[in-house]
Amino acid sequence: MSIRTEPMTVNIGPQHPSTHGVFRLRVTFDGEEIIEVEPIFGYLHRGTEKLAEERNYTQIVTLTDRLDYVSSMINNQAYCLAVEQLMGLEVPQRAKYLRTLTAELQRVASHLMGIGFFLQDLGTLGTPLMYAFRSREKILDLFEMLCGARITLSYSRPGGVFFDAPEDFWPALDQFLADFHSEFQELEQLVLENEIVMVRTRGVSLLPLDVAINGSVSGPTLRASGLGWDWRKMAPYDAYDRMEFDVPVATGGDNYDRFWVRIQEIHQSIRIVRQCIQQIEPGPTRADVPLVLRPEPGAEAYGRVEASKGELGFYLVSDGGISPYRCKIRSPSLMNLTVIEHLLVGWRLADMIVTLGSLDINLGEVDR
Amino acid sequence: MDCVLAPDNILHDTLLFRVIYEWVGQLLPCGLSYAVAGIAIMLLLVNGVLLGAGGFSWLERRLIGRFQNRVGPNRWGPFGALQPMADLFKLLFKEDLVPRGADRIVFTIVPVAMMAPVVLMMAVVPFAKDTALANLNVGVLYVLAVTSITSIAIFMAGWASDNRYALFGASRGVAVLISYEVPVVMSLLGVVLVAGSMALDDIVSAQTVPFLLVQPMAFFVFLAGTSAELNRTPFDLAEAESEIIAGYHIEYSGVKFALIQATEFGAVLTSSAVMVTLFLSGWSGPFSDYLGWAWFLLKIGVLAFIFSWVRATFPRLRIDQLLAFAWKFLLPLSIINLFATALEVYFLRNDAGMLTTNDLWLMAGINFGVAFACLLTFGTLIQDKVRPAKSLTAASLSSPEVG
Amino acid sequence: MYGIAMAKGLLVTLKNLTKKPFTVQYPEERLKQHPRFRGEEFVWYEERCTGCASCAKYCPLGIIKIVTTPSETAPAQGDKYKLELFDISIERCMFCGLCVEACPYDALFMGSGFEQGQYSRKGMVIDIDQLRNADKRPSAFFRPQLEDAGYDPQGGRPLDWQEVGRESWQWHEREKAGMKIARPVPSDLLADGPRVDSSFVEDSVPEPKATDGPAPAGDAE
Amino acid sequence: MAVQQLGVVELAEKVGGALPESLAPDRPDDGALWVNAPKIADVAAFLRSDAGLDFNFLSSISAVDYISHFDVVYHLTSFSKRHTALMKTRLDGRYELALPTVYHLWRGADFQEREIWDLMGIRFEGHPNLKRIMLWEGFDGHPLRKDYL
Repeated sequence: MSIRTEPMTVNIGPQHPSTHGVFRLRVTFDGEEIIEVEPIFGYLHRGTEKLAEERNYTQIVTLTDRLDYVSSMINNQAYCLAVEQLMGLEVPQRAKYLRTLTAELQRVASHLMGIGFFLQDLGTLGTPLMYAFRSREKILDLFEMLCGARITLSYSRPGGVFFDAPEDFWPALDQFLADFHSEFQELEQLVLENEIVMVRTRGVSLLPLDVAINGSVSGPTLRASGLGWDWRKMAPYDAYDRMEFDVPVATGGDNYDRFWVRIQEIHQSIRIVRQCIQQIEPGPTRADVPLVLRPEPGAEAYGRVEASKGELGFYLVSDGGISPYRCKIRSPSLMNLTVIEHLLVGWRLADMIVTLGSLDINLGEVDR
Repeated sequence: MDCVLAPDNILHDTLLFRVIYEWVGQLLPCGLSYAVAGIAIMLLLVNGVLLGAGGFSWLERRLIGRFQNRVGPNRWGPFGALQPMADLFKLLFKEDLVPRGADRIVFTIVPVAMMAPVVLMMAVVPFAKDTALANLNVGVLYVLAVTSITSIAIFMAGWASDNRYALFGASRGVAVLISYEVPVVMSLLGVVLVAGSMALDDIVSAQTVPFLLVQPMAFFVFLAGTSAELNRTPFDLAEAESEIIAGYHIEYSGVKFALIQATEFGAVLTSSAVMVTLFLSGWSGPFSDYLGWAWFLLKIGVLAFIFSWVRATFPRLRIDQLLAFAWKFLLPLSIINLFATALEVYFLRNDAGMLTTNDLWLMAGINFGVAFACLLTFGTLIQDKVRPAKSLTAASLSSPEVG
Repeated sequence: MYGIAMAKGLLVTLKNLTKKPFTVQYPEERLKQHPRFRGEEFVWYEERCTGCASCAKYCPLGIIKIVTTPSETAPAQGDKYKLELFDISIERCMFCGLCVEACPYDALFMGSGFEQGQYSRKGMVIDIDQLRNADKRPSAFFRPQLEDAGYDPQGGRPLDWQEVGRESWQWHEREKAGMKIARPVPSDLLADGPRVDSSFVEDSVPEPKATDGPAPAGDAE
Repeated sequence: MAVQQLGVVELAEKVGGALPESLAPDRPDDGALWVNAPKIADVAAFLRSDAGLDFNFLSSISAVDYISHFDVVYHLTSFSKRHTALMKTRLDGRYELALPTVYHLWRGADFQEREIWDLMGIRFEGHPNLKRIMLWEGFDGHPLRKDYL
């Protein structure tokens, strides 16, 4: 006797607690098993690229805040690098260090959020998330000190950073680094080797390296598949050429490895922050640039950084006006979703949520 | 009209019932008085469970708050203790929505069907000396039978809601409940063997040594099984917040949702009560003739704390892992426990078929040994699946070689 | 062995049970805000404002509306416009602070509050009268002179228009030279009574071109 | 060793040798490999498979609307050889624009080509699922074009 079964199509999202925003997946299940996946985007599409064509170069910085809104600092940095490339601007040394430092702090904050929600998706009742937020809040406090905002920072500007750090920033940063160690250790103890986390994530949703590369996957997701490609190492920008750090690589390409790579990257980021504090020297923080920039007509630039989610690129084309003629944003979150079908089909509903968490997408960036 | 309860009446041992029955019996005919006393007791029980559920919901939220290094509800009342009231009133005044495609009748019955077993379970649990509502001689069986109603209620909810998430939740819930019923029953057999009775009162009095020590494996299996049946982390698949949002009760709102929530929190308390009775020697303790209820509540509190603690700490298992856990780990454990206990009882009991306190201590020692051996064996067997994280080797962290 | 890490996890949560919560009970307790905080209540000094509308032009969202007429006394006093309308509709404001950066006269400041919730969108427009009467506790965002004076918008007294400008010292020189250069704190910021700075007009009125086209902020000078 | 951008002369030599008539003459000297639009998939396949080039990673595809024509820009990266390259092609006109897809070479082109179709209105021939991505099916127009206001 055979039981008659029917596939069942379910919309996961756009209103679902674990799709990290307004992502929607139309999933067909056979029981709990996924047999078909169709990602549907655009619920947060704000036309950033079109808006950028009507803003001047400095105003666009505020738009970049809203791409990956948990790592605005890195978005600002990526955009400013592109503009500087476009204009041929030389950035003062101190500004480079400040950017590097803040970008790494932001990477820690972003990864903490990624890890926290990954574990939330695994079904913890928010405990690791709260521990992660405990540290993240302190980073945001530092950012508030630096530039008056916590999320939408607009700290980097073409030609440097908008202002030097206040005097009381440095002791506060030291205090944060001192506290962070034990706080993060607690989080690691809670989850890093937890058996339930292991059985839930090891060997689940495998991403082989060739599929990852072919699918334009970058960032921690790529590194978890076994390739230590990090733009900070490969094409150092700002002060990264003077930083000593390792690139965590895992070879499994499963959910656990993606999680593990993020945890290790936090350690490396803290290492970079410490080096920045040691190496930074007094000096100007912004090149002598006017508020309104006018690059050469026909100039174009592709500025890329290793953002917390992967390769974030800004392709700018100028027509000589005060705003870019075209501003294309290469968002890592969208590109990492290319492999979503490969990752999900054949796994179960519960794995799907965890896999989405392990990709650490940000819908502000996916939809732009 | 002096009504006197016959000694063979099932409710004869229930002091409170008898007092009410005899007092009301002075005014009303005996039959009516019986009914009045019954309803009074029932109201007491239902409201007691609901109140307990409210209290526990506050306690758990406070506890989890502190586990997560935050405060938890603290706005209304001292330490936020009136928060459950606020929640209740909010939910009472909310619109009671029924989805268009839902099966209205079944949909409406569900909250009641879920509430019923929780309340019914309390009927046989002795709160203190001579305070069980009904001292059934098949108390354990009754508890097990009554809890099985939950699975039907869950499936009704999932089916009637006309929602695919609810269906997921329901099918998961039923699978879990059916699977965990087996090891739970098997683990209780050990307890029954040692106590030599199925009446909860007798089990309490048999615990000169708490059965937690005599039957550690049974306790573990029962604890895990109960967690699963209560849908609590790490076994909260049926309502997995991050996956299927609320599972079978996704479509419930207003009063119905309040009832389902109350059931969930109440069920933790009643299950704890059963566990206290079976494994933690119930209401007995120093001065238990007068302070039995205090001991009882204290022990429930300890168990509830453990439930909250576990809930605050662990992630959730996947459905196949959860079922594998039941069939491949808990069931063998409970069978081993049953056989070990049976052999021990067979060899240790005296001519009257009774076990002395010394026998119980001996059994505790043996069973702990068995438990440790089992843990070691099973731990080795599943080591592959949960091997620890890669250590931070130079190879995985060195500057990358791209090839 | 199986369960060790889980037991460790339980210990971690148990340890946190005894710790002091890290959260803040908001209305009663507040986090310390840094002076650079970009808040809602814009601080505007009409005396310093020439109506050049740099802020309006520089706002990425175009939410600042300024209507000016040449004042009758303008030829005598320099090229100041009379402001008729100065609306900031903060319902769309994203607090980027670019308007403050664009202001060449230090007339507009970010505020430091964040509790301007309203029941209707109409209430979210700060008009000129509100701006005039608002509490003058400017945020130190993009205003190094306030930072150097150690001004704290939360705890400090309201500042007068003569006290908030950067005309009495060469801030941009220091901006190029970096933070570490020691520099006397301008004492006039700390003075009690309002003191008219006669050098103001002479120092800070730039070339007339500032009124058309987005004006460079002070650093371009 | 840091990543280098590959010189266009060297690149053009290699590609021109292997695939004659695939390169577009008379294009601005902007460090990009200018390719004839119909040949884009062939050139991409060559760049992907040639052992000395080995561009296995497609960083991004962008389209730029120049009113009289559209440029489509490919940013390529080779992980093994550690170099990048810029490949461009030009489509004249504004209507019925089409370009061969590189979906089958780099799966990463999937969403980007859909996005370009959605927002710029350039059709990619051979793309298996060329639907709108950011906007909904049935949306009128392509908003990133310069004439869309």
